[in-house]
Amino acid sequence: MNLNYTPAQQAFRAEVRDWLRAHVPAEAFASYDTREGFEQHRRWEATLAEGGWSSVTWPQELGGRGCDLIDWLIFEEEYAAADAPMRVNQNGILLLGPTLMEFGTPEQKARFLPRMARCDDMWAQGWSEPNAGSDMAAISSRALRDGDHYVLNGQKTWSTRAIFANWVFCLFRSDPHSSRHHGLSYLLVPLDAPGITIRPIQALNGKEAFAEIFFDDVRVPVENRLGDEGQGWNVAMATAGFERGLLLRSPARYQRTAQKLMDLYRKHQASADRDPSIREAVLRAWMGAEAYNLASYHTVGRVQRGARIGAEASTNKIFWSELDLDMHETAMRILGPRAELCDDPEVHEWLEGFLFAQAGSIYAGSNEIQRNIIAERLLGLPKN
Amino acid sequence: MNLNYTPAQQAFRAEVRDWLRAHVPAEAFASYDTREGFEQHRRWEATLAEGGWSSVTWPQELGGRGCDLIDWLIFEEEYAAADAPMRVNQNGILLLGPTLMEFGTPEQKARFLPRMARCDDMWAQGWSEPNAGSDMAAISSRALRDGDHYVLNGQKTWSTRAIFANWVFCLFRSDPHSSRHHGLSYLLVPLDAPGITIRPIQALNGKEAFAEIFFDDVRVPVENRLGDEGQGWNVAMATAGFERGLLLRSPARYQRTAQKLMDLYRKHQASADRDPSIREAVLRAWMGAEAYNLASYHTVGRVQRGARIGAEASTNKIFWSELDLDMHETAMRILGPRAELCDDPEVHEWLEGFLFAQAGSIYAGSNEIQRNIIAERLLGLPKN
Amino acid sequence: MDFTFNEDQQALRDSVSRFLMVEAAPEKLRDIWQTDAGRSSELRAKLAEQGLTALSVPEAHGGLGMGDVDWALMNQELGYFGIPDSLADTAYLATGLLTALPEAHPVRAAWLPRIADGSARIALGHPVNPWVADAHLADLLLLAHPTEGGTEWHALAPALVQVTPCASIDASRRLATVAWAASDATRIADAAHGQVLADALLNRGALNVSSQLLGLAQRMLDLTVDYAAQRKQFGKPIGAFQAVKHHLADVVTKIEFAKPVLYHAASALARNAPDSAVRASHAKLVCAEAGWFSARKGIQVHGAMGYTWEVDLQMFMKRAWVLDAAWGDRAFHKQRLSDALLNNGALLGPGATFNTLS
Amino acid sequence: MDFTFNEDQQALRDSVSRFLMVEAAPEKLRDIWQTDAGRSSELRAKLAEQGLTALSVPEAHGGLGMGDVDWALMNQELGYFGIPDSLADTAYLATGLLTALPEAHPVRAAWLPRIADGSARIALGHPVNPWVADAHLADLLLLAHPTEGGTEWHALAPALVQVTPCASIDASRRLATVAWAASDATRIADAAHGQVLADALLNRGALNVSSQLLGLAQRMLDLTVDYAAQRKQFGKPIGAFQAVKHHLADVVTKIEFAKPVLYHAASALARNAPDSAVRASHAKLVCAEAGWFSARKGIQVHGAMGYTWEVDLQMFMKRAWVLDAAWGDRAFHKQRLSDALLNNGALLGPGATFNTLS
Repeated sequence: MNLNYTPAQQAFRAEVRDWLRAHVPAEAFASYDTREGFEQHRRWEATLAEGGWSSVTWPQELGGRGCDLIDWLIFEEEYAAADAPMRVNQNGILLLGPTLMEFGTPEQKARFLPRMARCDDMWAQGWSEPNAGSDMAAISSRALRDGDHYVLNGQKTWSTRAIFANWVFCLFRSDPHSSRHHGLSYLLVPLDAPGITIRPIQALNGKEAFAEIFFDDVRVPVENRLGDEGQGWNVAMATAGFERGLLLRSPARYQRTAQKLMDLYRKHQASADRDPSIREAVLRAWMGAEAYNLASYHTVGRVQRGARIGAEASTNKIFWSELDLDMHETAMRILGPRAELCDDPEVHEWLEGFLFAQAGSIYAGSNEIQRNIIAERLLGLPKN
Repeated sequence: MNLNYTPAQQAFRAEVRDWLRAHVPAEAFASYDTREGFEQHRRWEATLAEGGWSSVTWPQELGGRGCDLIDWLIFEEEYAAADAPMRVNQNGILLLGPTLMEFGTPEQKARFLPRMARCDDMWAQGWSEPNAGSDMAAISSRALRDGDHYVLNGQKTWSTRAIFANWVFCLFRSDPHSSRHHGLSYLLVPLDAPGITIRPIQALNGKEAFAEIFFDDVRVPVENRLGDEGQGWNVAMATAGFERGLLLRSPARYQRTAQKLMDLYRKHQASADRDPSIREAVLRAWMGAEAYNLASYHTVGRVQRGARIGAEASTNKIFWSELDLDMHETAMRILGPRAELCDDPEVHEWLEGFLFAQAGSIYAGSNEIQRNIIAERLLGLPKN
Repeated sequence: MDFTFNEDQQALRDSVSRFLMVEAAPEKLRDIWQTDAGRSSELRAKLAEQGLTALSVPEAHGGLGMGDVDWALMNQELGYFGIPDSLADTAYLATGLLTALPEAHPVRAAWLPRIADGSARIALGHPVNPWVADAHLADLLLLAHPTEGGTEWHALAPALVQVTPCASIDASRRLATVAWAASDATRIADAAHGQVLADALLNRGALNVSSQLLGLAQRMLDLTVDYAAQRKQFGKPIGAFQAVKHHLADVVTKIEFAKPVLYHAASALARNAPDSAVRASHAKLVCAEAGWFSARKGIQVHGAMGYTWEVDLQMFMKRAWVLDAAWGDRAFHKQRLSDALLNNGALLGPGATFNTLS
Repeated sequence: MDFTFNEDQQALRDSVSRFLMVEAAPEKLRDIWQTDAGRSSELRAKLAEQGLTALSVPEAHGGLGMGDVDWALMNQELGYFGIPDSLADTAYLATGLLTALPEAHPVRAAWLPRIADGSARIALGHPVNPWVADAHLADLLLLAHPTEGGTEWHALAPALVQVTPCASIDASRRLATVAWAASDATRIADAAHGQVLADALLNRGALNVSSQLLGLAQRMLDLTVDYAAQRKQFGKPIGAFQAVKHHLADVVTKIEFAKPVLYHAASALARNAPDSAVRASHAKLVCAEAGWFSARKGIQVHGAMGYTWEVDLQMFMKRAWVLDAAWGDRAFHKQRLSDALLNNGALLGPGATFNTLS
């Protein structure tokens, strides 16, 4: 155990900080769930890519910096401290990217990864279906092999920002006689392919944050399949646990929220202290964010020593989603009767965050599913 | 809605208060889980019976006062406010008594009820078995008919204070070919019958609060059966819900605890306020106890207008058991490092109450079972 | 001592419920809320026809003369069906304020009949709220004017005020800040009497939203139970999973133990009992918690569907979130409760609930 | 930057665990705890043989020279196996205090070797605790003497003190109040230096029980998982019911997110970092919560069995309950945390954890 950053790590931090100071836009962007805001965010991603910051853990030859995970944590800390914009291509960079690196052919890597790093392509995820949510193995969208193509039919849903993306990675049932997690294939599909219809879904905040994607005899070439035919589930799962457990939600983001919450509390302390649970909640916010950060450093250290992350990823998911909800609820309480006023400048960000936090315990595997996983895989309790 | 007590109710309250003031012992008794303490409590029950207070809702001819449920609430309020001793024959008076009144033959009523009201008999309950806890329908102790007797074999457990009682009411499987809640019979068994062995169970506090009862060819006459043969489940359930929902835990008891908790908080406020969650918890204690009291008055009113209590009894069980636990945990927090000192006079009662509160979410149907009942019976959610 | 509702009260509630089930279906509300005004004069007219605007107007002025306890039931229905603020603000809160003016007061005499017949909308500006609800369509505004000696009340015609809207996350809300000038001509209650009115209005406002919050909690529960019974995953309805059952059972318990607290507080207010304020705060806290909790469990059980605009849950969820802090946020009510309990031992202990020991 | 343990540390922990599994089985502990003294010199000798008493004694005095971070691991094992206070109090806390005396100090030189070889039990009287643990068998008592200028420390032989036992709900505890007189002859640290010692001891004491609480939380979880896997109701193991699964999954999460907080606090203490106190308080709060929560879920899943003396759960549960308030109760640590966070912005925000921004 050595809790000092090396000189190289300190230098890296300084480099990140300097670059961000010079480049982070002074004005907040519009919501990335609007066309205008999405474009702003996409341009910011391109700026990041030009600076070489879009995917710091990727190998240099693919547009990254080959950073280790400690550097990744440092980058995220500086990024959050600088209040830099939210990232809009994380589905590509965090989920598809590493999967491509592990399972992709050389041609696939060359074709997709550099464009992804530069944000030339924006990726949507296509796993959920109307009847395959928590029970993802119930996927029924089909990919029938027709020579050197697959013909896709079916429907995907909850595809984040799909109306703005140009590619989607999906699981399809390629063996029509299969069931559950067998016989699925992992396919990369251009969203402008004939036969695709995208229908936006309005989220709580009224914005079109998600979409349904309908596939009607969509043809994609076999070379768009990632991994072997029928092995899609394993391909999807191989990285899902690790990503979900570690990279999906960097701790710095929660530390930043906790810090802002403490600021908000101090600003309104006299009125907030009329409710003793607020002070308690503010302390818990700090404790939770610190704990999540420490757990991440601990996990990163173990991974760098060769450990694999298993079902612990599920404790992570529960922890950050509940922390996020608790912090935003606390902010609402501090803001009191003003909390509903969406155009109030002090309120706006908290209110949007509060709405977004509602979904945290649902997406990326509901917290009920995560608790099942912990009980069955970590504790060995019987499935039924 | 009329929230004034009638002159008669006010007079009744004054009568209760005066009698208690004259009779409640000045010195606290020993624990009723000790031989000495049990005797003290039994004598107190006899004193209550002499005063006509042992079972105020029972008909006068059976030793009660024929009080309605509002009077019962008033009696309980005065009883709790006077810090009168805990009741040790409630299994008889609250559970078996009303069941006897509903299902007993005239002979059974005459034989058992007056003795119960006078505390000549102390009753234990014998429903749980080692493999029939939450799943009570898994009862396997058998009562085989042999002419005008039943021959009992098997084992009951978690029988509260059975080592001090002289009778037990039990469910036995009288039809050996039956399963689940069919084929059970409700039997009244003297604990000095040949073939009975009672083995005490030490509780958390080291006291022998429970016992196992072993039946080895115990013979009881058929006239000790309550209700029809094979109908024991219905007999047991008919009153269980109502009792559990209303009479088992009178709200006054929790109001008294909340009041004492507020006193404790005020006494130690300077140190307690270092932890903001304590003040919050003290407010919640008062709110919870008041809510439970109001809910009881509301339910009593509905019952007096002819309503039957159904699965709402389960919300009651959850509410008082969690309230009790929360209040005692809060007291522990206020007492801080002294909370572990069992002989400290300020600590003793809170610590014993804290231990007892641990069991509240388990006995009388675990809170998990209660939540299932609410979801399935009140909300109509599917069983499986 | 009878802490129940009589059959008439229950029958009235049932009939209002049946009426709103048809007339205030979510798809109708969505249409209304999307208009600029956010209100439908047609729906208001139907509500008036049902007598809802006349409920607590004194009989002498054409009303039904009902009181706080009846409103505790009725408002649960308004909450359940998501009826916007203007109705209860006018027919319950403003009516309460006007009725407390001297009988001969011209404003009282002029407006109570118009409330009863449904032809007036009245907006209220109370210091506990940083905004005024439904000021934009108000025919009359009753506005508090805090002074050193207490809170005066003034009645203003719309022409005398300047209304600046502020957007709420809840699409049913039409909030605004109101600029206006107090004058002798507009004053309807001086500081001394006005403070009494302000205090009563605050408690009534708190109960008003408390009962709506309970109705909202119940609505979200019902929507969620329906969803859980229909939505299948892993080969069975998700409502068959114990985790879902227990989420929803906990919502039931929260609602069931908030109800009697609300009824008792309403009765205390109606009787002008000395503990009205603390009882109102208790009711507001538990009803707000029931609403908030039902929202949380509702969206969790709805899964991603609950996060959409399309599913009705969001309409009621947002209303539950915002009413949580209306007419005194949790901090306000906790402080009142805390002060009362620490200073008034008569509120504590067995027998204290109905004040027999005080 | 490497926030992990090395293989040696893990191997040592594993070997201690294997040793205690045999030597500190619950039935043995029950026998020991039921004796008057509550301690077994035989078990102590075995622990010393394993090197546990020598862990943090400097190598110059026959010890292994380990520190707070190692103890954060080791103490989890002591907690897991319910080893009474005397061992860690002597080998960790008293050792830390004595080691901080000037090297030439005769008490330091006399007692460190005896701690290392297992022949001494040392009891500690710190102002944060209203009692002294294991005073009755102590060969030496190190007692704080608060003065206006700070906290002096005194070393007393058993003959110089009067020990009055006080019973704890936890049968492993032997607590007492200790009457004694401070004199020049007994003083080992004056007020100025002594205050530094007292502050460090408080943080170390808090970490000492924090890590034991984590071990206890894990033990109760393990016992409960075993029970849930074996106990059948409704035709299947109760551990197959989702409600039970989710209870226990939540325990896992609490434990897993308390561990790194503990390790970080131990490292801060070892480095004498300026934020040692706030980190220790953070650790104490989350470890106490993990212990308390594991106890609650443990007894709930054990059902009535968990309420019995016979089932081992109670041994660990009571220890978790009482250590919750030892070496600073939650109020104490929350206050420290709160003061620090409100006054020291450097503790807040991304990058602050390892103090790079300060």
